[in-house]
Amino acid sequence: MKKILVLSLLAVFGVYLAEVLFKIDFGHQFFLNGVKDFYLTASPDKLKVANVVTSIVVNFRGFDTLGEVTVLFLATTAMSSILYKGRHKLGERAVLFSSSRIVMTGSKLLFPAIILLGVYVFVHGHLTPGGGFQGGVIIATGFLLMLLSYQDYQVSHVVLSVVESLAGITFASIGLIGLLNGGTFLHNFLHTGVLNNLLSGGVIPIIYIAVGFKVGAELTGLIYTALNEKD
Amino acid sequence: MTGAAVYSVVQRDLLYAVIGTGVISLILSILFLFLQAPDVALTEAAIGVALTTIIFIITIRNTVRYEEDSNRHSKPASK
Amino acid sequence: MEFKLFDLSIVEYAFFVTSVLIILIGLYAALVKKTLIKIVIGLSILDAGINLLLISIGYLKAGTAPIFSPALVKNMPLTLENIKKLSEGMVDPVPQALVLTAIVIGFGVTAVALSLVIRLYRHHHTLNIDEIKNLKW
Amino acid sequence: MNSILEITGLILLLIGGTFLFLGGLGIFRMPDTYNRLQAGTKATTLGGMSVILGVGFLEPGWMIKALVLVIFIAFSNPISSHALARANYKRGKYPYLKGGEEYDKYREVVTNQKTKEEAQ
Amino acid sequence: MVGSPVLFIAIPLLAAFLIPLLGFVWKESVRILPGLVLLYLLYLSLTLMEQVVHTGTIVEVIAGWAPPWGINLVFSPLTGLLTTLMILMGFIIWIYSYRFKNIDFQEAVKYFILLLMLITGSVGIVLTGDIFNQFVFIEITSISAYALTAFYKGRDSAEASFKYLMIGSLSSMFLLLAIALIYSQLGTLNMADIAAKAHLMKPEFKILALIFFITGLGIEAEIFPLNGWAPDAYAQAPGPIGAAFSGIVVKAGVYAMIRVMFTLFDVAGTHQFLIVIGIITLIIAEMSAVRQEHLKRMLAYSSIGQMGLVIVAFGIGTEEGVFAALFLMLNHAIIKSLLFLSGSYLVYHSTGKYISEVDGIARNLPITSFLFALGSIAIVGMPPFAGFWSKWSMLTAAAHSNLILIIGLVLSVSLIELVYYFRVLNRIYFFPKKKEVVVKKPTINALLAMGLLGLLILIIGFYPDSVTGYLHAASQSLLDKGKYIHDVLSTGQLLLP
Repeated sequence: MKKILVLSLLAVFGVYLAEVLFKIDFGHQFFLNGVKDFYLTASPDKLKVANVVTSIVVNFRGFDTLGEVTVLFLATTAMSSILYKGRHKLGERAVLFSSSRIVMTGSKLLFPAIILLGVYVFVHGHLTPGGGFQGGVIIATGFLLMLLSYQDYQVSHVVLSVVESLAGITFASIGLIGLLNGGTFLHNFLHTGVLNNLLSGGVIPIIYIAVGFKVGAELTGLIYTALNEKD
Repeated sequence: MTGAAVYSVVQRDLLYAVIGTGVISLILSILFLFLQAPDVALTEAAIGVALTTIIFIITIRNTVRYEEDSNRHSKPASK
Repeated sequence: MEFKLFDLSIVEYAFFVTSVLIILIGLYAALVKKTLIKIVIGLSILDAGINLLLISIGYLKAGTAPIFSPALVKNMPLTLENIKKLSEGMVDPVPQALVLTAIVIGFGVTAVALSLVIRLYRHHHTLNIDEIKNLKW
Repeated sequence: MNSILEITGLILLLIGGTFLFLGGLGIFRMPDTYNRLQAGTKATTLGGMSVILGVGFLEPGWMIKALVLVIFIAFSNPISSHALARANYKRGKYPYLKGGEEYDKYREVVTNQKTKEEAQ
Repeated sequence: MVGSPVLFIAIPLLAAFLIPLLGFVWKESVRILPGLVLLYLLYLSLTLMEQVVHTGTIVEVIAGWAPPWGINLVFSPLTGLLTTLMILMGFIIWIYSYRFKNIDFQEAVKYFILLLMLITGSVGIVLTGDIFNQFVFIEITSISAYALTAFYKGRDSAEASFKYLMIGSLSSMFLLLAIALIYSQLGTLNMADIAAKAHLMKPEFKILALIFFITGLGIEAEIFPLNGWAPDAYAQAPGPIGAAFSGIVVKAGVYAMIRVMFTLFDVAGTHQFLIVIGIITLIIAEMSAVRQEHLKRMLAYSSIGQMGLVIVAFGIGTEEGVFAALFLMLNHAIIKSLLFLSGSYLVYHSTGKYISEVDGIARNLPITSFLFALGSIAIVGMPPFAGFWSKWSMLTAAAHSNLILIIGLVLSVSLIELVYYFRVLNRIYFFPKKKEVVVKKPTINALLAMGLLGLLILIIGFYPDSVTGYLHAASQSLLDKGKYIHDVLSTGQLLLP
């Protein structure tokens, strides 16, 4: 009964939504003077950042990114708060059987490569696709590989939270320095350099590197908390 | 993609359903690439395919695997 | 290359239709299903549908990715006119930035939801929503 | 169009495509997990490598990245399929014999080895 | 220059990132730092508020790009008033929970980070001038709210929290859909820009986006069909968090909804819609409140009912109506927080939190009971206290708009509130004490927090003029849509590097 009700409601909702969406001419710009033209010209012209998405994420709408990093930070905090079991330490990691030597050796060899790839992705965030979030996630998957293949692999909780806090403080204080320096929060106070150079874009690469470290540490902590959740 | 979505909703084995959501994310990231959004495709591939699936699998590991199992009351404590 | 197929209007709207379908499937799973993990799966499917919708709103036919890569700006001086000319052929970067944020936020919410699921299972030893009814639903 | 690099690249792409297709067919047609893994790993390792190398030849600027990717595939693909096969074995699924029943040859070998060691 | 509105977001974030680091050095700092931050922000908001009332709205630009392109924060009399209120409530809740039960160090770190972020997120919802940024802040607020609801392990808190999370994340999806629709039509995300261009939208898009916004924001604002989460979350969360929900989060939700309805779109019939939905919320919530056996659930339903009253007052639409609504919000935040804080001490050791367990508790907890009684009398609207003035202004507003129905409704609702609050007071003061009920004496800081709230009630009750000036400025700034658009869009030139 409830199913039929929900299904019919959903059908009405879907048809209405689709009908409204069909009024959008797919593949054509619908509005006349939106904000995107400004972003597309100002990013290479003023900020000297090749990847416009990066310049939107970090500079034009950098405040969103600050919020987003906070959301991840909160998710980690919330997860460890919800699963917190008291004064004793974390439980055992859930394993069916230990990994073979081939997997162990292989992941040991691959681990530095994955970390390097992650660092590459977030260092080149302003030039190529990718950036802090993607690089951070890649680093976290590297740690995930190690955690899955080595049963007794430990990630130091202290180091993780120190990295996380320092990266967050870097982001927020770059914003505050901008406030002192140029009058607005997150002001781009460094020289912007030349388009498509590694050292271009002023503070944008610095912020993205901080975001990369922060996201990597947070996601690693999140996976670590979840993996050790066996009572 | 719609097929994968239906599959992961209908499937009673939760592990398979989670793999279904991973497939959704994979197809989604390919679609993002077609729609000229490489940044988003990269993020979706990393977060949607790898991390979300892993977190779901860890949860299933800590709870039950089959949807039918959830009706059984006699299941002993997981300790 | 021009495919004849793409002149049909229904194929053009395939992205919208897919995203609406996926939103509906996700809503259905979140509202009707009784297993907690299924509900969370439904939420993440819903998230995927909305992300696809946002990106396809920003798509420009025959547009390029919004990146001024070295190959693209190779033989041009970077004057304002050149940049404007290049940028006309680019897809809208704003929805991409929004979706980037939305994906990460969705992941955070999913992680919190799943940790709540683990807590609930530890408490009740079941995932069925009908049996977790200490409070009035 | 007819420089030697491009021709090499195109040939490599062709080889890669063929092997990838064969690998996909193998996954579809083989009877059990081990055979499928075998098809899926060996064929796609070679196929993926040659596709990436072919792209590297076509666009010489990407050659270094392509080589790195080839090394990465050479590491990760066998390891992951090994892990899959091992997990499958530990779950108690054994390879099929010709008649269709499962038979655990590996355990026989291991026990033989153990008895030999004990005999010595 | 005293400071800029962006500090309201930046400093708490900095502090939240700093707390885990400081915890390694000096454990007590984890508890102290949030209070210092909130105290500083309280000072800042009071000074900025004084400035804004005299010189006009401050628009803070972020990253040096003027409003249609960059994100901006708007500190108008309205948003400033709400910010001040939220930070004040946050500070009092911090005082209350400074020595919060016997939680150990690890839990204290998480609790204070989450509390600080709850306040920051709500302040961000109010201050920001950009819809997507508002969405991000709503997510920050809700994730901290989920975690804080599930903070106690012993109760059914995980269930309440999961319920809240389900409804909350569905609502945020609707918000995202609304943002997508608006962006597809106007190509902008700035609120003032949207408001200026809203006539360019096709009507179907406008209506659908408005529906999505109402569904999305109605969750936080506790509107009628969407408030199923509220009683459970209030009842299961720790006491101060219940106060924070009703004093801070709900206010932010109501603000966001009113901003969307009053400024972004002007679709005909929104005022009538607000009145109708507010009345339904009000009646159902008050009826449920009478039937409740649990003290906290009763307070939660009463809180929902009050929000219904606020929405009705906004729906009147005149300046007097908005003034009454803001006054109601202010009073409700202060009084309901006092009720939650003192009420959680009244039922401190009981597991069920039943009303019947407070029998004769006044002999053991004289001060707490007195403060609870003060809050009850004030919220019902007895003449010399704070609640009276807000209800009075609402009645005059309704009378001037010839809405006789609303006058009758408000009076009858006050009667219902009188019934259920006096039922509790009767039990507290005149029933014999049950033997088995153990009482817990409130700690010094809790008493301090509750005393501050009681003092505020008395001050507003006897000198309502101390706040009405600000409230008038705030209600004018909400209704003057053209000035808002002008203030935001005319902010300076592009500040380029």
